[in-house]
Amino acid sequence: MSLTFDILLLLLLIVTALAVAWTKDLLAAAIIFSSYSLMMCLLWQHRGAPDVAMTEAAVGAGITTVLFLVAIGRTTRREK
Amino acid sequence: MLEALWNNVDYVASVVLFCIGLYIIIAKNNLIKKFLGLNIMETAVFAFIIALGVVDDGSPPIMGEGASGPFASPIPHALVLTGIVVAVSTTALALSLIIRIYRQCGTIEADELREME
Amino acid sequence: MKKALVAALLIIISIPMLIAVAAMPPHGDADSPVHTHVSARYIEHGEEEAGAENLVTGVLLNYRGLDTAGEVIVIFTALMAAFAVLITHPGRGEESGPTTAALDPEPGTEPESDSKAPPPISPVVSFMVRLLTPFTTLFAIYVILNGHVTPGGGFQGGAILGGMFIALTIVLGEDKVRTLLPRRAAPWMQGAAVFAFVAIGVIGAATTGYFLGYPTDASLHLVRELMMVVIEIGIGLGGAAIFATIFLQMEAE
Amino acid sequence: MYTWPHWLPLVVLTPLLGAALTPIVSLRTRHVAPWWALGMMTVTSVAAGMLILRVALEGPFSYLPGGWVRPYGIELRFDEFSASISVICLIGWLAVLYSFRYTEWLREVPKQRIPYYYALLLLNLGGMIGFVVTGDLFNLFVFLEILSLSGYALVAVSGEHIAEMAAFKYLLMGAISSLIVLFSVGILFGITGSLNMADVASRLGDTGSVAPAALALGMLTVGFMVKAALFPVHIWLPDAHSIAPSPISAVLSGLVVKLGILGMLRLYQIYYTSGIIDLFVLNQILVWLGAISIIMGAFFAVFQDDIKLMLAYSTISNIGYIVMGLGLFTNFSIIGGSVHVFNHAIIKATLFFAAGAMIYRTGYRTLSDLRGIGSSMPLTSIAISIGAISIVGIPPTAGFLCKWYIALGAFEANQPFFGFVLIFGALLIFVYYIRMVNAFYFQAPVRQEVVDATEAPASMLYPTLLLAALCLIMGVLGRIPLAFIEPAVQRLLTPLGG
Repeated sequence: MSLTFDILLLLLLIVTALAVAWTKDLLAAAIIFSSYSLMMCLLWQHRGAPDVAMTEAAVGAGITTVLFLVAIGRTTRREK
Repeated sequence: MLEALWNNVDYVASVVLFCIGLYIIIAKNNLIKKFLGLNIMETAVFAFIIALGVVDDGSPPIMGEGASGPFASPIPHALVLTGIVVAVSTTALALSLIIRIYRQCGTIEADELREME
Repeated sequence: MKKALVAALLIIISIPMLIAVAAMPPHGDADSPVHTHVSARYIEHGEEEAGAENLVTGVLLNYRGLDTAGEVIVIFTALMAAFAVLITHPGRGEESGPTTAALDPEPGTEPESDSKAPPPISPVVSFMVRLLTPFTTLFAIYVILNGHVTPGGGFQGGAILGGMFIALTIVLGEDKVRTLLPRRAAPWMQGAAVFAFVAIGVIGAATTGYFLGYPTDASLHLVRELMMVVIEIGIGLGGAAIFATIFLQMEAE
Repeated sequence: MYTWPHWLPLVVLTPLLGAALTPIVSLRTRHVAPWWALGMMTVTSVAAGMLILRVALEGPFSYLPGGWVRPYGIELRFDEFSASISVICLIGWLAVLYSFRYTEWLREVPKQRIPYYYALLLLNLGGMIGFVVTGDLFNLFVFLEILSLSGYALVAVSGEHIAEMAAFKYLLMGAISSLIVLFSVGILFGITGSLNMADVASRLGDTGSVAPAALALGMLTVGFMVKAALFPVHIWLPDAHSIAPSPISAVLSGLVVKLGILGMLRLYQIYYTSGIIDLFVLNQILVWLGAISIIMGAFFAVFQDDIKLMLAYSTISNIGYIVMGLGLFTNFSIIGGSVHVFNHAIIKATLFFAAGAMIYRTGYRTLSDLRGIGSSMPLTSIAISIGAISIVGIPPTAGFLCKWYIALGAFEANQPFFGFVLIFGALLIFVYYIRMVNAFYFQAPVRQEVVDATEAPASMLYPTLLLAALCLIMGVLGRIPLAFIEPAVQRLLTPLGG
């Protein structure tokens, strides 16, 4: 059960990372990146690192995403 | 070899994510996209370091009543905490620069910027 | 074409990396060097030596305190950098001389720059943010103060506080939130983490003879805990102030 | 006096704390900021002097923050290579002084940015000092990040649109290289379970994990190569170093790129002591990359008209000399390379300061515009000429001794080809020097501003002259740093076991 969960999580991480690469809409890419961070946070919680998981949730998925959103708002949403 | 890779599947996933991030940085033209790639790369490195400290059937390194070993190593966790802060600092600076570049040049596509130079 | 080339290059790069990680000590093995060398001592004696039940906090603030001091300086550097890159016109209340930033070519001509007028905030979102603010604050304070016992600590709490700040800015508008960070106090808040670290470090140097040293005597464990809490509060306040300021600065650009 | 143990944390923390206080002291008026930064650098220099005195008298020593013994805590280690903080303090102090007038003059810099400029400069210098004195791999990474982040921002501070693009290019490559460094620190931690450099070195040999150790070595080398701007990964340097304000160019070109080299030296200490991998292949690669950098950097420098761009390319060439010296891996060549780290810092700072003074007075930055400046700014022109002579390596100056030692090393290692590469590179640089002297002294001015120019203000002129004098003095007294570095190199070349 645990191993299945792990493999699933790792595969999902790779899929979301590829999705960030393929998405042309920067706003969508930033949100997908946020979900990637949340999944990473789940993985770390599972690996016995609650401190890091908490930081990643607050900083990686929270603050970093907000900063990206501000930057996209100030510049452009479309990738050419 | 394959068995060793299977045992170290966390490390392998980190390497794959690292390379995906690097691919985004090199192959994509948009500066914000490049930075999303760098963040993926950073997270991959953190995942690698966290995986170093994992112990089978281990619990988080928090002592106190009711806690029983084996405990995961606390050092990688401390390192990654520092690393996450460094990552968000770099991101903040890079995005500030991107905003300024857009202000001055009206584009954030690397090839168009290169033509302007 | 370029993309295929890059992908091929990266596959070539990944092969030695995969070979190397396959030869690493097995993942999760309790006998690997990671678990038998330095961390063995941390896990065995960390609680009484470092004075924190949460060993990660013990490592961060005590064993490897200098790293954390460096970390707060890194984020302070990011703030200074954001100022140095983004300031283009006199800030509020500062010397209101003639503006020197007449550089921007024609900012009005870009199609996307009409984003100046944001869409109105939904009343539901606005209400929820305001409703959650006290609870978020309470949670952040809990996370900061209990960092040495439970998962969390100054930095996590600071990020939560900073995030709350940002949400409030979006809902209430910049001016109301700015009053929380008055101009005279702002630099003190932003540097709080660095100051807390240096102050505790110097106290440690004066009492134990080592920079960032904590009293090891069992009877003084409350003092030690207090010193840690001071650092955590400093990191929390400083982190929150820095995140909020960077956000405001990027918004104001 | 010099045995007071706390000089070591003091030398790291003074500039960093000073930076954190800069926005506060300049709340009332921003004119306090430069004086504050100068004061902080003065304190730092005093502490550095004490430390160097101690290492000269007693040999290497450590400081244990928190009192945790190796390998349980972080160790600050001061050895002969750490004595390079003398150059960091010297050039840092002069750069702050030089900035007094220079930043006020930069039109594109809004005046509100100026306190943050000084804060970033202090952070950059503090980060460098920390990088040099730390004995812990992860701590090394943290200080690397402090100095890199402040470096990126300092490139962008001048506010021209090219500046921000140059800074972004620098940031992207720098951030990737930092990540690579972090990854390999993780690998080393994974196979040894320790982060202390000396402890890693002693444990690495027994682990038997050759493949991960080799990967870590390769990746660390690549990471530090990017920071040092060696040939294939140098592309960020010319733009960043030519567009930054001149005092920052001096700091970046003279000091920051050298930290990549110092990082490599630390790496060599670890790997050579442990003996886990034969470094021969790596050395060969480094020698070749160094040789290509020498030729390529000098070649591009010859064709530049922009004086600061020319100096930036010459930095790549000189990094090539240093790396070639390390890669040849003989006694002479390593000594030559490490002393060139010191000397090139002084020479390049002289050149950038002098070039900055000319740009400050005339507003032009190309050789064709600056023709005939030798008669209107004689002292600055003399300083830039002395710098140029030194960088070519003509005997009585600082550059000669290092290149001589590296060339000796090439012959000692039985690879005379690289000795010739070195001489050829020096000849190429000589061509550019001739061009510069020709333009400054023997051509008629084409710009009115050049004719009307007077010497730069004292806060810019005296640092330039002092450094130019040092270029000459170091040529005569070059034996002092040489004697200083020699025992350290001997220790580096003697593996722990043998």
